[in-house]
Amino acid sequence: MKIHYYPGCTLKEKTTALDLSTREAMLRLDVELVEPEGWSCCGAEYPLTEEKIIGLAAPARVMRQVRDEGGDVLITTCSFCYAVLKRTNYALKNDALKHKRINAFLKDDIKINPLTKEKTTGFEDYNGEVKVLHLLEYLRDYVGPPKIKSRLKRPFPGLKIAPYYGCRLLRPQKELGLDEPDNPHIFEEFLELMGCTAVDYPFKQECCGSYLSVSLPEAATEASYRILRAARMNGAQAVAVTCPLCFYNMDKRQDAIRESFLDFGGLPVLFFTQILAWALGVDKSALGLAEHAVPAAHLFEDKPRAEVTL
Amino acid sequence: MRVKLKAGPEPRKFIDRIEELSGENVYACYQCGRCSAGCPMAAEMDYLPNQIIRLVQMGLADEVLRSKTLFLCASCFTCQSRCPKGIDLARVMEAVRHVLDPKGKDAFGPNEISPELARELPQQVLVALFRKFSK
Amino acid sequence: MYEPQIMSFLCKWCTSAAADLAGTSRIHYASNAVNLRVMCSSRVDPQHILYSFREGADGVFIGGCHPGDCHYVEGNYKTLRRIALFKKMLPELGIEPQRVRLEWISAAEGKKYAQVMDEFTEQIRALGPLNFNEKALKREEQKNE
Amino acid sequence: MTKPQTKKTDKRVGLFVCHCGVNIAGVVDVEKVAQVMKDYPGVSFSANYVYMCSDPGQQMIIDTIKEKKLDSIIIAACSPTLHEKTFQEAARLAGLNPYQIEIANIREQDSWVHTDKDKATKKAIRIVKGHVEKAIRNESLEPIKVDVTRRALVIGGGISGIQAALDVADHGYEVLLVEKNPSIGGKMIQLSETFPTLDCSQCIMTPKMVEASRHPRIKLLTYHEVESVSGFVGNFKVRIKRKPRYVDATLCNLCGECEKVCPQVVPDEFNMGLSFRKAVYLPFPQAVPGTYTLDAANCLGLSPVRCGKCKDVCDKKAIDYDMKEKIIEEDVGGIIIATGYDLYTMQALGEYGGEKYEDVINGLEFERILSASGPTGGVIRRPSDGQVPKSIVFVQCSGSRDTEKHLPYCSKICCMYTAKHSMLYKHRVPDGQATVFYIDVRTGGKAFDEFYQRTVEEDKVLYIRGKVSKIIKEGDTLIVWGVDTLTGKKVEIEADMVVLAMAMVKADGVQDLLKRLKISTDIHGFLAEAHPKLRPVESLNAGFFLAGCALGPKDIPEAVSQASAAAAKIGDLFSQKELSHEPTVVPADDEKCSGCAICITMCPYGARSMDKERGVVVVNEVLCEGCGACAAACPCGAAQQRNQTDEQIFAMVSAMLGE
Repeated sequence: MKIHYYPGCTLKEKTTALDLSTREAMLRLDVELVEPEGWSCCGAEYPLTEEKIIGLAAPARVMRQVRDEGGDVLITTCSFCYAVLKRTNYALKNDALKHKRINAFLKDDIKINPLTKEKTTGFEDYNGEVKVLHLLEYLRDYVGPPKIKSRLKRPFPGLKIAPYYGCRLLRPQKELGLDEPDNPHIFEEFLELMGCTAVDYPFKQECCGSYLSVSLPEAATEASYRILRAARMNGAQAVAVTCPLCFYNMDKRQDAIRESFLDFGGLPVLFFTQILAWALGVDKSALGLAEHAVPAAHLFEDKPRAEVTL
Repeated sequence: MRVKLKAGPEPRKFIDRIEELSGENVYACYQCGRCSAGCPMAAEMDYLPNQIIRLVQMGLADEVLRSKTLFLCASCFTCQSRCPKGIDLARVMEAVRHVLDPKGKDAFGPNEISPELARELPQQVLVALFRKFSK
Repeated sequence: MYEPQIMSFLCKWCTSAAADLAGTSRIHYASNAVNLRVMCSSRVDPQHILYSFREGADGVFIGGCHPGDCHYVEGNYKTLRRIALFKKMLPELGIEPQRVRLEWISAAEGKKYAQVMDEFTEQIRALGPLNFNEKALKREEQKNE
Repeated sequence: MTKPQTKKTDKRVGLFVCHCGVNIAGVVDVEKVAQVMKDYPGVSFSANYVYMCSDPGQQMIIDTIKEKKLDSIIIAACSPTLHEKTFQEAARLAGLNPYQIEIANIREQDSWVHTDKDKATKKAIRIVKGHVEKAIRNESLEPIKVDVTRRALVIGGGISGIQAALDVADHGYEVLLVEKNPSIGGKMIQLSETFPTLDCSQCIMTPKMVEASRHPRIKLLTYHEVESVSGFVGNFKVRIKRKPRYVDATLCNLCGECEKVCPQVVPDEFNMGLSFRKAVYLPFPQAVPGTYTLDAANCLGLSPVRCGKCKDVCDKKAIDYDMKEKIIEEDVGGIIIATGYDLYTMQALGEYGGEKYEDVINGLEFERILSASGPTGGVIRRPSDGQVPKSIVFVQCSGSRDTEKHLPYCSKICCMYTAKHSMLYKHRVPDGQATVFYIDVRTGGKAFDEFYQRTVEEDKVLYIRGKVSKIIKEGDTLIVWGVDTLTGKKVEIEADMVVLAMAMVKADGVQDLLKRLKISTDIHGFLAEAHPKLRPVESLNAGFFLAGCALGPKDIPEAVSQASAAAAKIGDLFSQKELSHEPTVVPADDEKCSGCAICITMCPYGARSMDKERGVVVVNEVLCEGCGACAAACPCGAAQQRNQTDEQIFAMVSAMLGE
């Protein structure tokens, strides 16, 4: 089965681990992921004022393309893309003014066929027809736990993983509707399905510092430290994330964290799709484990080692 | 410091503009402070999130526009998710940033990132950051 | 100046009391409407409205309690549904739906009552006379032709 | 929609136009009105007078009715809300049926709101004409009379229900007090001390409970639930379900042997699950009635084959596994609903740990911990490990005043009980740290603010103005993320225990019953008053009275006042020889009714029902409140409101619009 998939910019260049493991894993669930033709960056941040609505054009265009290719579902794994696409979709469905203005703008968009150089324009209005789903949602609601369970080759018996939701998967709830912002379950359910033990800790929905990691690195360092520390204190052997930026803040910046917070012992950070891919039997080489700053390969052994000293 | 509250339409204009841009009713806020209590960046701020709303309510535009807080908000929506009045404070912050002098200096621009760092950073962080903090 | 005729059906508990309050507060408003007090706005049958048009009304006003405040639990919701449907039918009869107005005016809203009366009178004035019987006659003739 | 014929009527209608000094006459040409109407068909007499409501004015009405043999009169004067009764009484003295009186409002709705004399006079004439047309068609009516069963039902055995039952019984009437739990006492019996006097709740509650159980006119029906109510004010039939207690209350002597041998241990509801009880249990030592109850849901099987230990040890042979559920039927004349409240669920507050943190508790749980009869014998210990907490954080407005996700209203009593909680904590643990997070402290009540000030000044409780965002747990310690909006500092406080001043919400267990009784509630599920100011303890449904927290959050004295007020209303009702009901109801005309039943769905009071044999609708006129919604919906004109028939409305419209 072919399903539309929006990888987003970061997955294409920097965190190929997330992209690669997603594709490999989905193939083992009989799903081939196809990218909408000519997709562009979603803009990363959903525009928050009533006047900067031009930021809705790019994501709307992507979703329109999916619809025009006959797709009704669009999957993402990156939390930023997920939030932008889903919120844009919500706005186009529920805000008549934004719908009108964005469609008026996109109508004269020009598409050029790479082979025939034929130009198409005068597009039909996009009305939010495509359903934007995070891969976690797709796995739960479309593939379903029984099927996934039946395909598991290498579950993780007893591996303690702390799910990290961050901001963009959960808030604002009215527009995203993935789960309860302060009492989410979907990630835990996924991890339990993989045979892991989902670690409950109070920072699963706290912010990692997001883009402040560039403008105010100390703040992001501290925010990420608090998350990792809480996960470790509650017995986690690794943190699982969905977002490349959360990954960057918590994995790539762990050296900085250790420098600032001497008590911190380090903790591997994984993409949830690496867990999925491995459990479904994907080869270790396709997990992109070399991208990790904090070594995580030891967790993907047939008999994973309980602890690794860093 | 003594603040003089101006009468007349001037402060009202600022408040109206913020409400128009953000789509939020800033007068709905009853100053419980829950946004600040849960804000991951509050420790770095000169004015707490609830104080930003308070300053807007009082029409003290200059105070708000000078605040460091505007560029510490990571739009994580924690405040929004717990606000008892359903105010999306991230939108208010964005509205205030929007009102800032458009010709002014970028709060954070591309020049401040070294090429090495730029190579390492995920694209999304750069796009997001410039969207938020640059003109 | 053309003075439209308006028939008002007011619920006893809210809008009629609001009209009384407008009186005690000496708020002046247009004198075009004559009020018929009913126990509840839900007593108003679309027939009463049509009949009013036939008898020369250019506009019909119905006043009830705010949603949730009905003295008879839910009468105003019944009115709301009835009038909404009825207004959809009116164009078929050659009557502008704006000639029927339903408002929730509580016993405390004397000022609102007066404002609505002025507004509605102006609105009907702008629409001009209805001449329901003439129109009906014409329609009959057309049918017969 | 046929035009009504000007009825060939022999009726003699009289018109009296009032000047009301210059109030009417200053704008409306009253002489002209009287003059014009003289010749109007049906009008036999028309006059004007300076003050109709004055004694001479009324005398004039009385004399004229007699002299001119009037069958019906119209007073064109002020609003009917002012003098309708006055004129009806005058007419009655002249031997005229009060339903033959029409008031044409030409003051509030004419002379006071218009300035153009000509227009106002024309409008007055239109108004009067309409009323003449109505009067011509008015019937003489008599109020509908019904008997009263002088016996009351009180639903709910908390403080409100008990007080109401005692008061009604003291008025001299019989009362059935129905409580669904094994004992009366409600929430108040669970409290430790009460603000602002700090008297022991059980000490002031138990005498009331005993009094209720011993009162010769109160029949206590504990472990019973009201199933349904039919009938109408003064004449209700109530079906009550007796839940099997499996212990004969008349035999049980509270020896407690059954409890000792019972192998089944379950959380104790009375102690909010902070301790355990057996499946056969006494809810609390002062329970009324004083009897054990066997909770079938937790018993091994109600059979000697399965267990039977309790039955074996019971000397009095009080235990009976074969006890069955039973429905009893009772007649009552009035009903008081005092079904209380619940607390908002911990689960709904994920940011405060949901139900994950054992040491985050609600106010009622803390009451049990404070109570000398509680699970810790009055020593403040936290649930997780029994340690005495060295630091407690109290969070006000947990779930309250949150329009977005929780409950928009203020729960009213939390400010005071939080002050009490923190004060009592400081009394028991003097070196402990008590911190209260608040948004506002609301202390409107006798000696309330003084009490709050004492908490702060004398007991040194730290009040921080700000709402807690989140509670996390690190090891054994809770960390509370708050803010002090007064200094603009984000604060984090370590606490051994957190007490949430949880919002008060509708009692979940009775919502079905309320629906069955058609008792209206507000959007939050609290009972709706007939009028929030002027009829605060009455339901819109005649014969139902309301008291206590079922109406909304309130403290004990307020609940008790309402209970006494509701009881007084029952007294009003029962003191009448017979009840009279407005006769302006909507009967169904057998001849015209097609049996479509549309009117039945329109009626909010269940006054209309189908006579299946005859295929027509029949009306219980006592239940009909006369709104007329059915009359407007009836497609065949069978439902006509008395003295506001369609014919009357049509005639009024014609007269009011015609020249």
